[in-house]
Amino acid sequence: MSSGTDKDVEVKDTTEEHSDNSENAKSDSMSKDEAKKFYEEKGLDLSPDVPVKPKPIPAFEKSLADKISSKFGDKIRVDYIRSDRIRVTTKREDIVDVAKFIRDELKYDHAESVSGVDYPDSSEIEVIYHLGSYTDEKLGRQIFALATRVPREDVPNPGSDATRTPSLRDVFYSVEFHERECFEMFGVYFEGHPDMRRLLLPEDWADIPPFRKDFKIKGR
Amino acid sequence: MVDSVFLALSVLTIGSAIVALEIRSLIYGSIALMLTLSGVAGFFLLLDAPFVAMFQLSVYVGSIAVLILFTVMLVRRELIFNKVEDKRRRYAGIGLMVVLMLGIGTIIIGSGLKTMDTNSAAVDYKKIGEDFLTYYSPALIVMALILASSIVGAMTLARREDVIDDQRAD
Amino acid sequence: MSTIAPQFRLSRFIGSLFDLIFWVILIFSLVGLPIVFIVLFYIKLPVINGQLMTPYLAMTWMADPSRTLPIVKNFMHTTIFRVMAFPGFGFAALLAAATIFVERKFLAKMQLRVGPLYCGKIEGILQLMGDGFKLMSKEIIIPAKADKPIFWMGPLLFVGAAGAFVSLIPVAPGWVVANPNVGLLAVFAVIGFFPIIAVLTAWAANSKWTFIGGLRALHQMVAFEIPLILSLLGVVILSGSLNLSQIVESQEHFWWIAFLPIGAIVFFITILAELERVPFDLPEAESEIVAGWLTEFSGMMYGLIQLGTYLKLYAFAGLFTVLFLGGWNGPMVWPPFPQDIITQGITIGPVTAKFPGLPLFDQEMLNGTLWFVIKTVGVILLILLPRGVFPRVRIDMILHTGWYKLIGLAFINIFIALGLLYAGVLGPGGLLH
Amino acid sequence: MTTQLPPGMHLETVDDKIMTLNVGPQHPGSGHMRLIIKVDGDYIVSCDPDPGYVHRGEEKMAEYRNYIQNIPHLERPVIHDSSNILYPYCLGVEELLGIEVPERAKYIRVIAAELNRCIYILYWLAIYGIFLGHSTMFMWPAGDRELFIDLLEAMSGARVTHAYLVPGGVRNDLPSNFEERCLRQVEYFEKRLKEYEAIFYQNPLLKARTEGSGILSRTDAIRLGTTGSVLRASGVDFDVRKKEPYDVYENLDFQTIVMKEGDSYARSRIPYLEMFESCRIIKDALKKMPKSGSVRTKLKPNPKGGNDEVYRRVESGRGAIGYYIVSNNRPEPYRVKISVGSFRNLICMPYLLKGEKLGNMPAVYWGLNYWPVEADR
Repeated sequence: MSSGTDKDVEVKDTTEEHSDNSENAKSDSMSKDEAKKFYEEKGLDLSPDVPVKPKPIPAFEKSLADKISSKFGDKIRVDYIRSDRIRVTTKREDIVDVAKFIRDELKYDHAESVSGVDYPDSSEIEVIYHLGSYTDEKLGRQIFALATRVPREDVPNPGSDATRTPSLRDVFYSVEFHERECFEMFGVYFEGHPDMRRLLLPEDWADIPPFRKDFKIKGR
Repeated sequence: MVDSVFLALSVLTIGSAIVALEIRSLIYGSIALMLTLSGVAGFFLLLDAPFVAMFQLSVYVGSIAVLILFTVMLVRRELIFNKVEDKRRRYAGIGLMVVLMLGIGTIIIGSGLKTMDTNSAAVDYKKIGEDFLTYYSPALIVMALILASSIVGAMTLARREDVIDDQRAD
Repeated sequence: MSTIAPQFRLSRFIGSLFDLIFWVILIFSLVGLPIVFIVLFYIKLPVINGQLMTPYLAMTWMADPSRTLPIVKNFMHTTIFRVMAFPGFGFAALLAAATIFVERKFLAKMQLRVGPLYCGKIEGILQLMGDGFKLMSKEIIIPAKADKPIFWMGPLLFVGAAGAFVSLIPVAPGWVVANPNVGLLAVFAVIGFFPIIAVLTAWAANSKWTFIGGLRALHQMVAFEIPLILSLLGVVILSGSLNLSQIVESQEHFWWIAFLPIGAIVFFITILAELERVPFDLPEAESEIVAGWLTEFSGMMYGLIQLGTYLKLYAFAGLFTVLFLGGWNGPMVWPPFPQDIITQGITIGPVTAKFPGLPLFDQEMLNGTLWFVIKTVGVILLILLPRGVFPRVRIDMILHTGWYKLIGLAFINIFIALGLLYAGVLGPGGLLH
Repeated sequence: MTTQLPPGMHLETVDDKIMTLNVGPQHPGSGHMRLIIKVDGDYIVSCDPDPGYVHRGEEKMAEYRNYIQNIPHLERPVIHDSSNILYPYCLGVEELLGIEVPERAKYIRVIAAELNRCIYILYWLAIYGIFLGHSTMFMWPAGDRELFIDLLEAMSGARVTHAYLVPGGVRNDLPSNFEERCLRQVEYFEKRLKEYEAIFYQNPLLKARTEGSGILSRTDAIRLGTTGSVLRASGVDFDVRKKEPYDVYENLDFQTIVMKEGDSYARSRIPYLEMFESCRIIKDALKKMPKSGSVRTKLKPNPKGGNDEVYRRVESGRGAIGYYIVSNNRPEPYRVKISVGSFRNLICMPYLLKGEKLGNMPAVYWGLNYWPVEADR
C-alpha cells in the first residue's frame, strides 16, 4: 500500500498493490521462485484464472468516493470503486476522523465485520472495517471497506507492542466484539476500546496470535 | 402410655431447646428450634387440643421457622449476631432461669391448677371461634390491625428499585 | 481343573448340606422366632374350628382357604395394613406409579410421539420398573462440601411428609389411616413442611443452582399456601366440619363444586403451584437454573424425591376429590357379592369348597373406592394436562398471581359460602339438607 | 488499579449482594458457550458472554485448502443451515474466478437455501420452546424438520451436512419427480405451521412472559449492528435477499417480515413468519425453474484467483453472513473472514440482559437467534 497511485483509477491499482503482498503470502512456506517451480512441475501455471478487465465505474459509488476524497484529500486513498463496493485506505492516525465522516455524512451506521489480514513481508497487519447502512435506503446494498495498516512485530507481545490502532468503538458501537476478536487473533491492540479482553481464545492461551501467518496449524 | 410419651416429648422439647441455644451452626440451631416447637405441639395433642396443636405446627413450624431459616441463610452472620460470650454470662443466665422456674412453679402449685381433669371432653374449636367473635372481638380487631400494618411496613421496606441500564441510547 | 465345575466329592457335598441346615436353623431362631412372638404379642389371632390359630399352624393356611381368609380379614383391620397397604402407602404408591406411566404416554400422544415402547412388550408397560431399577443401581453422589446430615435427611423427610399427607385422605367409608377431628388443619400443617424441606436440602447441597431453586420453591409455596387455605374455608363453612370424612358425608346429595366453583378453581391452581408442575415448575426450571433444588440429587435420592412428589400429587388430587367432588359418594354400581358362594360354596365336580371368611370387602367399600379412584384419576389427568400446553411462567408473574388474584378470588369464594349459609340455603339445617 | 495487569486479564471486585452464576458451558440453558451472569436477587446486573468453546479456526483452516476443498469444512459452523453458510462463499469464489452459474442451478440453489432455512428455524424453534418450558413446542418442530431433511437428502444425498452448493452451481441435479414431492410436503408443512400459532404464539402465558421483555429499540438495533430477525423485530426493514438480491431472488415473490415491538415475543415470531415466506419462495421457484439444463459450470482443477478481494453476503436463518475473501494468485485463499449473524448479535446479550429478571434469560438469550457454534466458527 506504500505506492501512491491515482485514487480514481480502480482495478488496475488493486492488482499493483496486491502484487507485492502476494509475495509476502508465499514467503511463509516457500519463496516465489520455489513456488513457481513447484506449481510448474505439477503442470499448473501461476497466472490468475481471471484476466483483470477494467469495468465501468458506477456513478453512485463514484459520487460517494468523491465526497470522501474531496474532504480528506491526501489522507486517504481510494483503492477501488465497484458496483456496491468501495474500499478506502487511510493512515491509522486519521481513521477516527474518516470513520466519523463516513458515519455522519455518508450515513453508514454499522459495521458488518472487522477483519485483520497479516502481511508478514511488509511487516504490516491490515485492519479492514466493512461498513453498511440500515437507515439509508440507497445504501442498502453498499458495503464500504475502510482499511488501515498497523506495524507488525516479529515477536509479538499483544497489547504492549507497537501493533496498535485507535478503536472505532465510539464511532461504530457495533465493532466492539469484532475488535476484541481481531485483538486476540492478530494481536492488534485497539486503543480506547473499553473492554479489550480475549473473547474466543482460552484464557491461558500462551502462543502467538493464531491468525498470523507465522502460526502454523499442526501437521501442515 | 401417656406418661412415657410425655417424658419423651419433654426430653425432646427441652433437649432441642438447649441445642438451639448452644449449637454453633445457625441452621442446625433453627432446625432444633423447629423440633422444640413441634414438641410443644405434641404437648397440645396430649392435652386433647388438636386444633391448637395443628395451628402450632402450621404457624410456628410452617411459617415462623421458615422466616428464621430465610434470615439465617440470606443475611450474613455478622450482621445479625454480635457474639459476646463468657462464662459468667452463661452462669448468670442459668441462675436466672432456675430462679424463674422456681418462682413460676411455686405460683402454679400454689394456685388451684394442681390437678388436671383428663376425662373432660376436648376443647371444641367452634367454641374458640365463638369466643373470638364475641367476647374477645376487640382484641381480635386490634391484632388484625397490628398484623396488617406490619405487613404493609414489611412491604414498604422490601420494595426495591430496578437495575438501571446505562447503556441504552434512548 | 476348572474352577467353574470342581470335581465332585461326596464329603464336601454332605458338608455343604450340613452347612446349609445350620444356617437355616440359626437364621430362623434369630430372626424367625422373634417375628413369630411379636406377631403373637400384637396381633389378635382368630379362633377357627374351636382352635386358636397360632403361627405354628402357618402351614395349614396355605392348604385350607377357609382358614386363610379369616386371617387375611383380620389382618386387614389392623393399623399396619392401613398404613402399609390399602388406604395408605401401598395404594398411593401404586396410583403414583401409574400416574408416572400415564403421564409419559399421555404427554407423548399429545406431542405426536410414542413414549415408552419397548420395555415390557405391551406399550412399554415395564418402563417404570426399569427406571426404578436404574435409579436404585446408580451411585449416590454427594457434593464434597455439602452438609451431609441435612442432605441425606431431605429425601427421607420429603417422602415422610408426603406419606403423612396421604394418610389423611379418606378413600372409602371408614377406610382412612388417620382420621383426626381437625383433618383439614392437619393437612395445612403437613403442607407447611414441604417448603422447609425444600429450602433446607437446597441449602445443604451447597450449590448456587439448588439455592436459587430452593428459594424459588419457598417463595412459591409460601405464596400459594395462603390462597390454598382460604379457598378451602368455603367448604368448611358449608359442611360445618374440619373432619375430612364428615366433609365427604356432607356431600351425599350434591358436590361442593356446584356451589363453590371459584374455590375449586383457586384450589386447583394452588395445587399446580404447590406440586411445582407446569406452568409453575420454576423451582426446577431447567433452562434457567439447571434442575433447581433437585440439581445435586442422584440415584435413589432423586428417586425418593420423585416418589414423594407423585405421592403428593395423588394426595392433592385426592384432597380435591374429597373436598369438592364428593369423595367416595356415587351411585352403587359395584355388583353385590354372590350369596351362593357363602351359603353353598363353590362346587367343582365332586368337590364342594366352602369359604367361611367371605366376603373380604363389603360392597359399600368397593363401590366407594371405585368412585374415589375414578374421580381422583380424573383430577390427576387434569393436573397433568397443562404440561403439554403451557410454557413456564416467571417468578414475578407467579407471585403476582398468588398474592393478588388468587387471594381475592378466595375471599369472594368465602363470601359466596357465607351468603349461602346465611340465606339458609345450605349448611347445617339449610333448605337443601 | 495498583498492579499493572496484562491486557486480557482483569481483577474482579467481590460484592456480597451480587451472586455470580456461570451459565454454561455445562448447563441445559446455554449451548456451547458460557454466560457469566451477575445477579442481584432476581435481577441481572451484568452479563459477560464467553464464547469460544467450539472455536475451530475455520478461517485459518481455509488458508490451507484450495477453493474446492474448503467447501465441506466451511459448512460445519452451522450444519443445520449448511446451504446458507456456503452460499456467500460460492458467490464470492464465483466472483473471484469469474464463473457464470447456469440458470437452473441458481433456482436449485435458492430452493436448497430456503429448505435449509426452514430446517434451521424449526430446530431453533424447538429449542426456544423447551427453553420456555413448553415441551410440546420442542417435539413438534423437531419432528416436522424431518420433512425438509428428507427433501434435502433426496437432493444431495446427505441428511445434515449436504455440501450441496459449490462454486459454479450445485453438486448434482434434482432427482426425478422432486418437484411434486417438494410441493406436496411444503403444502402439508404450511398447514402444520398454522397449528404452531394456536399452541404456542397465541398462548396467553407465553405472551405474558415474553411481551415487553428484553426490548431492543430501533435506534439501538441499528447502533449495535444487529442483523437478521433481531433487526427486523425492532422495525428495521432490512433483508439481504431484498436489498442486495443474489442469484434469482429478485424474480421471486416474497416479502420481508418486520415487527415494530422489538421485544422477545417479536423476536421469536419473526423467524416463524419467515417460514411462510420460505414456503412461498420454494413454491414460486419450483414454478419458475427451467425444467432442464446444466446445473454446474465445470471448473478447471485447482483454480486460482487473481490479486483481488471480494466481500459477499447472503441472508441466513440468523441474519446476514458475509464472506471476505482475499486471494493472491494462489489456489488457496490468502485470507477468509466469515462475518456471521450470531457473532454480530452476540453484542446484544450483555446489553439486553442487563436489568432483566433471571427468568427472562432463556427467552432473551435464545430469542437472539444465536447459534454458539456459528459464532465461534
